[in-house]
Amino acid sequence: MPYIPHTPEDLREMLAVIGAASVEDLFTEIGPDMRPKRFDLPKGRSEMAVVKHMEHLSARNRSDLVCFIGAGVYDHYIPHAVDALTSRGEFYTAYTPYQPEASQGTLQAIFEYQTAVTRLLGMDCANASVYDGGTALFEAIMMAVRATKRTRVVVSGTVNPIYRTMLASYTCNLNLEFVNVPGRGAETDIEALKAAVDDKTAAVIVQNPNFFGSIEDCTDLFAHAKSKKALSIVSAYPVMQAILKTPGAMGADVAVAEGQSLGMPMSFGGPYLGIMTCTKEMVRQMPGRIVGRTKDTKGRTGYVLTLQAREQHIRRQKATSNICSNQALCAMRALVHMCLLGDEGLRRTAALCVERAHYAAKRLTELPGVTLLNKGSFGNEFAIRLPMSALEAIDKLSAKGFVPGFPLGRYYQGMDDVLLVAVTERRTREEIGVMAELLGGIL
Amino acid sequence: MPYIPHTPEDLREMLAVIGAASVEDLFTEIGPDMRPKRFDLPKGRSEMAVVKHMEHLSARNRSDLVCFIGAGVYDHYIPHAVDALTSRGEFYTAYTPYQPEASQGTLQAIFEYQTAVTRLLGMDCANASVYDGGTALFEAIMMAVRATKRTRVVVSGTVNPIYRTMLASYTCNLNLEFVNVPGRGAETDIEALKAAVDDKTAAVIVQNPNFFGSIEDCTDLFAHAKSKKALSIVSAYPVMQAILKTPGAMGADVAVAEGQSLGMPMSFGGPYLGIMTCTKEMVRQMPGRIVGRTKDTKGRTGYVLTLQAREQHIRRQKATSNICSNQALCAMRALVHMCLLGDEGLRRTAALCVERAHYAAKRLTELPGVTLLNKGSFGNEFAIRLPMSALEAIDKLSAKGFVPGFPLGRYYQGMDDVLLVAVTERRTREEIGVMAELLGGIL
Amino acid sequence: MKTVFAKSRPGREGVWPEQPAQDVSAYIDPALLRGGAGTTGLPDLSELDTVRHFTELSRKNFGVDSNFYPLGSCTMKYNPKFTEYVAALPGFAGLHPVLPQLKGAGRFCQGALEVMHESERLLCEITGMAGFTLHPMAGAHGELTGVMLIAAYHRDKGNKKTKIICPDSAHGTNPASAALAGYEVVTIESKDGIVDPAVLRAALDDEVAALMMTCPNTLGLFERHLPEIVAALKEVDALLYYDGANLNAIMGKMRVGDAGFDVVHLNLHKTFGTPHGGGGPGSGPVGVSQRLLDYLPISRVVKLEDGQYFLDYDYPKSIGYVAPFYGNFGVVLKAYAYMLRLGREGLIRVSENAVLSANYLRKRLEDYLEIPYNRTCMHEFVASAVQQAAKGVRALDIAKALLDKGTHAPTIYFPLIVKECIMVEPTETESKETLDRFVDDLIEILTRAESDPASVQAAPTTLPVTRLDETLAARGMVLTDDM
Amino acid sequence: MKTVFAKSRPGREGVWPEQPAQDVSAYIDPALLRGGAGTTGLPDLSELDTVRHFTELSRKNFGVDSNFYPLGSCTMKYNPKFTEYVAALPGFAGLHPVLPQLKGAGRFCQGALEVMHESERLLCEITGMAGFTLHPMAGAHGELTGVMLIAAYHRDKGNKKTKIICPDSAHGTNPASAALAGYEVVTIESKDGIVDPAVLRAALDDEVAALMMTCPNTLGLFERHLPEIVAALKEVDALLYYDGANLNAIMGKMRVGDAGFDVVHLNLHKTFGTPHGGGGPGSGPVGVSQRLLDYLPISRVVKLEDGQYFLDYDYPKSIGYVAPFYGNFGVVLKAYAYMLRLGREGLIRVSENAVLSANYLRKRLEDYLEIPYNRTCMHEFVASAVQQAAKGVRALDIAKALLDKGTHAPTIYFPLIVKECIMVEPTETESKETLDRFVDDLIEILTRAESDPASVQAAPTTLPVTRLDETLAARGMVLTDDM
Repeated sequence: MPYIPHTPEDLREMLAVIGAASVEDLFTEIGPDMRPKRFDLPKGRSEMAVVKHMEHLSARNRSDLVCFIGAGVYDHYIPHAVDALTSRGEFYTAYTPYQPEASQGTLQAIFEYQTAVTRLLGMDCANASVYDGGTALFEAIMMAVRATKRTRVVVSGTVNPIYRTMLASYTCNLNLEFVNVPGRGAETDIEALKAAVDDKTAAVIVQNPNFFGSIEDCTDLFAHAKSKKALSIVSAYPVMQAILKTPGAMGADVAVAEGQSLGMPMSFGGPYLGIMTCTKEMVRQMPGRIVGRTKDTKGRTGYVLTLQAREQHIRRQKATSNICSNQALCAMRALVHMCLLGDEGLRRTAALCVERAHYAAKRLTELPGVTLLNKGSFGNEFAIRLPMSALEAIDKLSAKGFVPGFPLGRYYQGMDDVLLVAVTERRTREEIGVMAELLGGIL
Repeated sequence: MPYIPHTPEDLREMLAVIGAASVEDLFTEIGPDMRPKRFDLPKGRSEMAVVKHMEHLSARNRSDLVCFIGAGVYDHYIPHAVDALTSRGEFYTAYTPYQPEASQGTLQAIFEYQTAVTRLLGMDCANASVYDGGTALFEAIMMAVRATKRTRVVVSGTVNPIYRTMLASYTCNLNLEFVNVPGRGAETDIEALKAAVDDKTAAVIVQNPNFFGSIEDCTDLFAHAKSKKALSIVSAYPVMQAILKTPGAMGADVAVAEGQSLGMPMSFGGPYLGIMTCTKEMVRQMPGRIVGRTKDTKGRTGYVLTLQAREQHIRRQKATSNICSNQALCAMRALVHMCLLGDEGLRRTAALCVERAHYAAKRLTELPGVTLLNKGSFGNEFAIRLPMSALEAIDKLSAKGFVPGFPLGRYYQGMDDVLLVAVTERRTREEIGVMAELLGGIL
Repeated sequence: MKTVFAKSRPGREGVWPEQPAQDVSAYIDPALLRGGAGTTGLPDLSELDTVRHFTELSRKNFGVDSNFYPLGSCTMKYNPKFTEYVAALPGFAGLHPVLPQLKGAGRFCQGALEVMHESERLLCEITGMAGFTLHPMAGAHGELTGVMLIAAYHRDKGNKKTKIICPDSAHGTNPASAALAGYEVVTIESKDGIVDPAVLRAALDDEVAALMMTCPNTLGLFERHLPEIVAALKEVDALLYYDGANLNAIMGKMRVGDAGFDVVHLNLHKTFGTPHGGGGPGSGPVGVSQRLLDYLPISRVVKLEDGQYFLDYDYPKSIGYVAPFYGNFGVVLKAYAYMLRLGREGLIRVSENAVLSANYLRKRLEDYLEIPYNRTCMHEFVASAVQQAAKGVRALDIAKALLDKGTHAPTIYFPLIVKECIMVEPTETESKETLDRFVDDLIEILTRAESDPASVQAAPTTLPVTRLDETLAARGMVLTDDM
Repeated sequence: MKTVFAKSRPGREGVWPEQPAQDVSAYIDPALLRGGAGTTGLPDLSELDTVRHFTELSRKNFGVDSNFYPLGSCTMKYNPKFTEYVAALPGFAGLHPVLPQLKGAGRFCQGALEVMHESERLLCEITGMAGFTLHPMAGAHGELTGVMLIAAYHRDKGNKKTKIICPDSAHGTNPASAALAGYEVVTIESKDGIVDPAVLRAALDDEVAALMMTCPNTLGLFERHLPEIVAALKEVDALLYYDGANLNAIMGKMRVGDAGFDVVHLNLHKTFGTPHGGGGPGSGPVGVSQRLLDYLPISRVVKLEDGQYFLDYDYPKSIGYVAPFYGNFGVVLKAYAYMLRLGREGLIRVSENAVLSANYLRKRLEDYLEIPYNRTCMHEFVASAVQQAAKGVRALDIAKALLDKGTHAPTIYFPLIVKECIMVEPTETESKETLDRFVDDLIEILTRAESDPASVQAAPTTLPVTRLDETLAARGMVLTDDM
């Protein structure tokens, strides 16, 4: 059998040592009444046959469409050195670094990852990752609930609606109260959020850039929250964060992000990367693994998992979270990605996306009947109202190889004619031009 | 600039140490009259832009055709672990192992490669590789010329015609006499070869399986050559060699092979692998690098380049060859490939190819007017005569996504209607069936 | 070794995209920006700097590719290389997850939807469950999802349930997941290493929502009383949860669905050969029996009569979204390819050989280490260094000494119910030669624990660092390069 | 460490294809077969065995990805990772090389033909040559091809030429290539490190076919008398050959075609960033001036007016085939991508910074090592350990001591004309920090060579082996595991 090295001779020798007559003898504890009713699986196949099958399935997906969809997942370019480095066997076939002396590679990398994301988000501390941007937001809320001992959570309607749906699922047994504050068009209603934050509020949650792509300053809102002893939570977009005022600078207590844009392929939804950062005051509320720097017996610098008293394998039901496996290799991908681009590379990527997006917005709003929803600044994503159904526009253009955006009507009432358009550095001016022409042709 | 780390500050500091005012000062020895007349190259582009361009060019090649072409280059399956292991940076970014203590990985791997290919071909010694199967054959002839001090070389017409053309190019300044002994149909004319080998002959050269796919035993021929003090050289096909009587067993003095079938992609002609093996008596005539086992100062086993007195960096114009860079990483690929398949895996691959080829021969010769040229045993390749031009048949079938074989008329007079069909384990019975049906449809 | 930030040098060019025509302040209100060069704090490195840094880091790590890794409960088996290629195929890696949500655009991802559908079908067949969701992104995430399903079931039936029972041998994630979903956790003691029906019955009442079990359990022992346990739970309408961490022991020998489990999570990165990645990503699909089908998370992939696949969101009783899309699809891909490669016979052999290897190690070591439950084990077993600890060499010391032999240490101090615990799981992919070398190494260490305990206590000495001070780390709390 | 054969265990399953229905003897005369299981002598290993074996071997190697590698004459620069991806693209890696030979089938590989055509065009522009062939598969293979072109030129003109001149500083491949093509080799002495026109004239006569030069030469010195050399050769209708090993020094500063060279080989794996692979594969394209165009090997790629590419074999004066197809196409791909990435400015900066770094090292080391030709060097320079050798520490010892510092040694004992030679080529991709560390390490070693010479002579001590006995290897001649 593939991957199983025991030869018939090995088998005999091993059974002899065990004192068993056959392998089946080792399974006698599983009584006849517990045996499987069936086990009708296909026959095994050669690596070649499986690869051919998977190539066939891969070819049945239209990843070749010129895609202007973002909505939280972005088609950024990933330098090939990311794969080359993170695919080194010593990294990706390792377990969680429970034996630190044999895992300094993983541990130092996570420490560096923690440093990189705290700098990017302007926060003090980070954990080694959670699953994705949505569960990161859930964990952030639980941090606030634990820290404030309050149960009321104020959420802006301009936070990614997928995440808001996840929050509802996760908390339905937990007696939390969610207050949803709808946006005004493409903008977060900061005044309404302020009004909603009272002294029973555990946290206020915003996203920047918000789901419509608008960029906003929440400094006042967060100051207001602080005055109510509520915590401020931001959901961020790491690539845009390279140029934007940080959650830390706005006064956020917890900043989370979907890290997919930092070197993860879109991969039909995962694996992605839940980035989680907070102020120093909040660190003991943070779930998941955290790496700290220390010394060995000879005084040399080394790294270990630390503050483990928060974790489930120590605290069990009293842990800050149940998380065990996280997205460590994705965190390493993000770190390698950030190192390869560097400060200039990531800032330039963000700026290029913004420039191309503004070109796209210009071209599209020149079309008759097309208007921009965003009133203030936006980054690489924006919302336009069409003189037709957004779904129908997508359907027609995709037949020509273009997906012009995401139909906001899926999540927002009264927005069936609104298209959310995202532009990354991978989309050329030519592609933008063709897309605008195609759209113009069907209006 | 990408890949160049010097910052403007580095530049200043370094120039200061050198005592130069500018970088241009370092090039003053290149006088104005030696400066370039022009240097009109395109502007540099981002990695993303270059990758996109190369993906575009890649897509303009029809590597998706169902291909029954062999003719010396075979579409065998390559386990993905070959790439994963040989792409480890310590292997592929190393130089020739001139500092053995820092290169035991490369050196032990070459030693193991030498062991593997000598076993496969039934020979005593191997070098670390030459460029490809054709230059291997040229080097084998030069070995025979040096060893026998004779200049007459007898070559079967059933040896790969591309290699025979290469030999003609390489030796046109060398006063060698080539005697070409045409085959009889798809078979090597062993009796005619025997008759041609006289006591002025340096070497006789055959290929097994020959270019038409026929499998032959040259034991008698080689014994005859030995009696004339001529050397016997075989050009082999490594995958088929897993099941065939070895050149060594037939009495060959030098056995060479194109190693592409052992884990190299077809890659439009290269890089491939020239496998070169010989008897112990011939080893000092062998060109190229050879690794030997030795001890370190503590008595531990280690590996070094050895017998370097044959090589150009020591012997200069008196070396056995001019070869310096070889195909080391390809040799490592071949070794890893052979290890992954193992004895059973490679034999089974060969047997599967043979079985599928015989199925193809059966299906094709059932078509009206199609006859098999091979009279005796053949392996995974065979020649059929069509009732039409082979080139035309290829042209018509390729429009439907199938290339049914190689047109032998390109190299052999009177064979414009002969198709050389190769079948590897990657071709399914279904594909063979469709190809036969398509061919039947145009006859 | 310096951090990558200490290697930074402003202005050094990395993988930079082209320069935009205008500064970003031409497009965005400067008050919303963070400023110019250097403000991200990210390092400036040449590509070679980055490559060398991470190549060097990798060489400071043990992994399955380089070292035997008998870490109990973690199933550190060989991860086939070809599945990495499969997951990187452009039709999978380059696929935007909202594509199927566009009108009629399920047609743009039929291949991916087939992978999900077929993976669910295979997992159902392996476990005997009625349905699966692939959305949970790790084992513990699967547990949480499973407990949410249990809660939904009881809520829907009008049951008032507030407690979940976990045996004392349970993984820490079990009680943590139960608590995170709002349940009170009741811990019951194992007897002779397994759950005792009488002890269970004593803890059972109408408020118990479920029992969470691992089988074989974390001692590597099969839960022999399963039929009685199933019966006892039925009496109070409590559900039985299966922690799939140890599925590697029983494939083809028992199907948890047939045996009476209601909810199951699997760890694809354990049983199905996907790499652990130094801590993730994993994938924790959850399977349910017929009566829980309606509560599965949305979306669910459905195959139509014409052979087309589509995503269905119309399940009013569903617990909703547990993941933004369809889970760690890239991990599922690898597991799917692994299942196709091994097939029926292969998966049975996986479990047979995993169990064979564990028992072989157990027998070979029984004269050297105390084995608290020294009977036929499943895919792993638990030894104890109590005798050695009495003389000053603890399980931790033995673990560190093994590192010096080039072997990753077994799990130590878990499960908590065995003192000086050493939990060994060899997996089916390790050869007898490797197992024998492990035994020889361990015997040498145990011998030295008698003759020269200080040398064992001083381990490791051959790695980039010697033993690290965890107390200093927790006290100093240096969590970034800026602290 | 055991060889992979010693790890073999019959019957262990590797990557096996499906079992054929019948034994091969059903198809092939058994007398032509070698027999059954085990007869190939190849090892039987599990996939994990193989992965561990080669992972462990890799860790016993220095490479550019892991170590500074200032090996003179070898241009061990960083090899961009993305070019590996480019070469592995299915449209390139999966392309059968005879496809363009089928009727009208140039249409099946337009992308590949464009890569070849454009690569030739770029190399022509970089060197100022009139035409290029990509067929030679390494530098020495390019030399042989170049000498064959020279022979064809003279033969065609009716010149009777029997000799080729090589300076004493030439790479060993130059005289070996000339000899392999049937020429007598005449060696001339360098003066002040470079070719002296007077010495050359003394060796020149009507029988001289060509002079083979490296410029800058192997001492890293620019051949200042090039114009006089060109003139002298012209007088006897001898051609001037350029060994491209050192092209990395002069891109954008000199074009060898403009300077009067007739034939040029380049080492794509040196100047254009493709990996050296532990000894290959390389690629050694050959460029020629107008008067040699007709002799280039066939096939040649031609662009038609409609923009289509095809392979032309119709060159009656061609020297014929030097490779079975079109050379090491996979290597050319990487070099092509590299050239597009860097562009005009990038390639100029490559040479400028390579020269800058070499001069920086030369100046920083001049107080510690003798520099025989201590003037502005190009991309490399030659130092000498004669002073140290006089006290018992040879260049070899210094080289081995550098290995202990984690730096690959420079080239030693080449060129032969400098005693105790140490030839240093840092390349443009190494940072100042790396260069400074190299200087510090070397100073420490040289200091120790005075204070504690035995410690230097005992190096290396930190690698998997200490110094290896080359005499024993040559005497014992154990060349396979069967000897």
